[in-house]
Amino acid sequence: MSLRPFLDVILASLVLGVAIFTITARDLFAAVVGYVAYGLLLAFVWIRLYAPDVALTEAAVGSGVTGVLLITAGKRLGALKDVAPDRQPGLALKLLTGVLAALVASALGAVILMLPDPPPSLAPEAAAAADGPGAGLGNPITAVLMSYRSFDTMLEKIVLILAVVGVWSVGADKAWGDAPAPLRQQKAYAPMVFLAQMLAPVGALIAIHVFWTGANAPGGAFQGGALLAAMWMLTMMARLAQPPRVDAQWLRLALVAGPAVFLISGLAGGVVAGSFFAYPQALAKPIILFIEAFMVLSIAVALPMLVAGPPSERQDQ
Amino acid sequence: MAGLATTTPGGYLLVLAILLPVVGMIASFVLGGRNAERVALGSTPFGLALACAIALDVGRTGKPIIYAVGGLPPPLGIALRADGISAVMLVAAAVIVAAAAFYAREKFATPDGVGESRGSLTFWIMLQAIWAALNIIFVGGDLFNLYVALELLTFAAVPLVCIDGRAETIAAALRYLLFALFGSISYLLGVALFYGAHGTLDISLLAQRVQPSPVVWTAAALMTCGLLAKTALFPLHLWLPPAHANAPAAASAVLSGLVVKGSFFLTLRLWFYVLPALATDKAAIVLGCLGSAAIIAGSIIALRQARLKLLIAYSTVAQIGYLFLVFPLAAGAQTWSAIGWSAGVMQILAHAFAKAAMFFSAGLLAEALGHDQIAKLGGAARVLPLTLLTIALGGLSLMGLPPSGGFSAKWLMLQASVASGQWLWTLPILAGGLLAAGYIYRILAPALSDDRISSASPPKRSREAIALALAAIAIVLGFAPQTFFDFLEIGRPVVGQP
Amino acid sequence: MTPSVLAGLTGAALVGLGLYGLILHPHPLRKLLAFNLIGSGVFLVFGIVARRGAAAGFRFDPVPQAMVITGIVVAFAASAIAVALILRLAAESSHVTLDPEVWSKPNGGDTQ
Amino acid sequence: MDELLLAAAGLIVLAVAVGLASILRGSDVERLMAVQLLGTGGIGALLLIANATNVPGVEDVALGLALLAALATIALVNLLDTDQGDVEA
Amino acid sequence: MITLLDLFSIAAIGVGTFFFFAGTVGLLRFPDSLTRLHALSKADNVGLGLVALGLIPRADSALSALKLIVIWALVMLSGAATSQLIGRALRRGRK
Repeated sequence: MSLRPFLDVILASLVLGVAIFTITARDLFAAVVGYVAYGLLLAFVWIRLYAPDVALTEAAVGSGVTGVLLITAGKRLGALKDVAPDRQPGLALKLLTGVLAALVASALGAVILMLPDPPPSLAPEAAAAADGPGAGLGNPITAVLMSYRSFDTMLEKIVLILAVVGVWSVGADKAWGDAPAPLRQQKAYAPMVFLAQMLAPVGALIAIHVFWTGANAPGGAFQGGALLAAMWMLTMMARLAQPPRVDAQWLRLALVAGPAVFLISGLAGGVVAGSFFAYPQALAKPIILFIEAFMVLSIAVALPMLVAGPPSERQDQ
Repeated sequence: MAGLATTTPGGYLLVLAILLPVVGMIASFVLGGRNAERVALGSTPFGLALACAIALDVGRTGKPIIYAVGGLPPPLGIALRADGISAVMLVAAAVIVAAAAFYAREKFATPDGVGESRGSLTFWIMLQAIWAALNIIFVGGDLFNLYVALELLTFAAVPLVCIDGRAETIAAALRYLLFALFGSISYLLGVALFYGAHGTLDISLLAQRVQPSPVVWTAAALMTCGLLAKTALFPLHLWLPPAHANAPAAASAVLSGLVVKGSFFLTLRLWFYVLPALATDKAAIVLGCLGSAAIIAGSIIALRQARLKLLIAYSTVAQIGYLFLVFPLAAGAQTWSAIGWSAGVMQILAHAFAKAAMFFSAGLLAEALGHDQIAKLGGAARVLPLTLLTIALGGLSLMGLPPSGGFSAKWLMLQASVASGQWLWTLPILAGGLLAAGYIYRILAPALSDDRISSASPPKRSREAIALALAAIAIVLGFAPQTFFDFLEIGRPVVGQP
Repeated sequence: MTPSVLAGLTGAALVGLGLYGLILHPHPLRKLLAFNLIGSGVFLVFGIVARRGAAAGFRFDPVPQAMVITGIVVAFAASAIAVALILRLAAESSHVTLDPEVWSKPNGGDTQ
Repeated sequence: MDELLLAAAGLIVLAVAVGLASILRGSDVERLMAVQLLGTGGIGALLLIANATNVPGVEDVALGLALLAALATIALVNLLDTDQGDVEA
Repeated sequence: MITLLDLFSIAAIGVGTFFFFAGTVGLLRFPDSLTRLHALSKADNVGLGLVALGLIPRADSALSALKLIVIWALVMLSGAATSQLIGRALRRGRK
């Protein structure tokens, strides 16, 4: 008899339990803690689905960076406890919404149970193409992201730049060009500084490793970039670094480096390899790694800038 | 069906049409300051030329243009496809974006004395991003790729709503964002189910594979629901009026004229391209009913608005309603479905041009008079005759009076409903026309009165001319020849011969 | 019950749970949290689709997994824009609410 | 052997679950401990599960989790600091 | 066939699991936050260390084994620092 079903049931109930806690928590702080814990727990579920790449992404972005984003937002709102809600929902509304949500969930659950058997899959195609355009990439997910569906990936990086502009655009007119507000206003505690000093270099090393192995093993540009971003945010929270000015030329260049290199090589593919976003067979792997290296840079810069928020006028004490 | 996924000779044009605004956006961001404006303005003629080249190619070959990105055909790769309606929409988007760009030069020029300003940089980048997203939506052949494009569209549109930073515009933008995100996630869930059911997300492959099953129906319902929230179909329209009315005029024109059409376009793709093989009558009737409700409710609320821009925004809610009549009127493969199809596309185009013209004019009025209260428009026609002429022409098309694109659209809709025996749809069509006449009259009547008002700053002639030109296009569409309607049929799947 | 079915049902439950929070919480930051729960539920559905698609020596279908990675990034970008708007709204006005009644004052958006 | 590893993982997850249930109901600072508990216990269980079910590359996921748990804790400590006037406009 | 190394793994992981349990019992039974923090950080760090140690013989490569040690070191390091921060927050009287 296998223990797996028990383990899965415990995991699923733990995830759902923490999710319920997050939704029903009285105050914002508790909800955010619950959400961070929830994100870490989801990584387990993804491991059980044989998806370590997703597990790492979910942990880094879904839990880590999104968690810091929400925490920073809560801090800036100065609202550890919820701002007095204008209107608490009444019991009737709660019940009605509950019924609606339950209906949606059970309908969706039923549909999921009805997914066809045998399931359709592109795994055979991906396997057959493994020595084609994804040549030399042992990690099929990297092959999908960087070769078969590279158009999606390129657009997703454009989305990130656009989000950065969108976030900056919410700032005040007279603050334009300045830096976003620091992630921590007052002096950091010694243990915090110590931790950031120790962890950041090690973390950066791990991030680069994750990017590098991503060609053949779980990992890749996005996960590496996200970990690097996390380390930069760590140093900002310990006040070892400050967010850069939004009109800094290096910042703009770093933000667009990934998509720009992607675009240029995509266009070059039209000339050299016969199709836009195609790679010459023999050079596919080095070109992909080259593009990915710039994407790591862009992601590592974009995520912290999205967390840091719009430029704000200097108010250093 | 091997031909579905192989690149056709003109295919590279599709990639270029998408990448031009993407490159422009990146360049604007890096170069910053006044260069952002230069890049955006400079790229519009090229974009327009590309769109026209695509339309010519589609018209010449009579077949859709296809491009398999990376040389990898679906299901593993992503395909781009431009058929008749894609080509028409590409051209319309290029014209309106170009018009908005030249119209906006005055307001969004980087002010003297600063290297870069928040509003200007945001506007020029977002305008190009909207253009890029729309072009992907019009030619995208993969449902997940289209999801990314939808998100790109949302993230570009939301900051435009609150570009002036007043609290109520921020609230409007936030509400818009939440509706749009709900729409995206609902769409994405549908995408997951489609993949789970049929193992591909390519539109033409799916069309061959779909079988009626609870999974497919749920997926279609989820995607439709998400797209309706983004298209602001009644009763999911609540976000639209404050968002469109509070944005600067150049942005409102793009938002109302084009952005909501993006998600509507995908609804068309879903029902007519992915699911034509399914019996979709009931779903079509539901969509038609929602559309009818939108026509009536939107028009009545528009009648009661005190502000010009809000009135125009509620008129958008009503005119979106007309679009959804296309689902019952173009269903199936009867002779009348082609008429219904033409009517739907004509309504998209006529509304896009007329509404953009009206928002431009409303912006000129507000700048000249310092307010946009309808009650205080008395005598505006003396001060701004061209602008009022533009509103009148745009209004003509919205009401559906001949000769105009709006008239053609509504006339064809009436024909299709009578020919198909679904004569009940004629009621909302006609009622909507009468109500539109009412709210347009509410603007024109005081404006044409004898009151004397003075204008603080008369607008530039060139900006009035841009608005007038768009209104004129809305009118000229009414003279579209049969070849134009034949063009719209290119690549439309017909039941039984996908 | 296989792990993929269980994960799928968990995903469905998360969507329902998030929907509940999205509708009921008045605070936009809490709405955003709920929205992220829905998002992860949807990603789990992709996850089970990928897991079910194990074939040809792969223990999963790589295509949906890659889509989840793209989706997570896009969802984060959405959260960041929403947070920026919420914070600006809080700075500009006393009420952090989307309640339309508060914002639809007559002449509320008069152009100045 | 794999089953033994899974059993150990199950027990650890159970211990974490019970611990979470207890401290999530506590004060704000205790809730911080929840993240720490999940960080350590979670990584342990993750390594065991992955080893037993042959998922490659999980060490990297665990490394990432270790970094992120630290990041999350610092961010939350930061958030709790508002009582010293560390509020931004 | 159970080898000596397997026995070592089983023993280390078993004791590690025990420590995780001890930590949780401490969380449940100890009277105040500071002592609970104490129980949590000590027991968990030892628990994870032993689990990692037990998995080393089963690692695919030397690099994997090294990573297991690095994971433990990272958790210890951040545990030590964050415990201090949490303790400080506790002392400053936020309940």
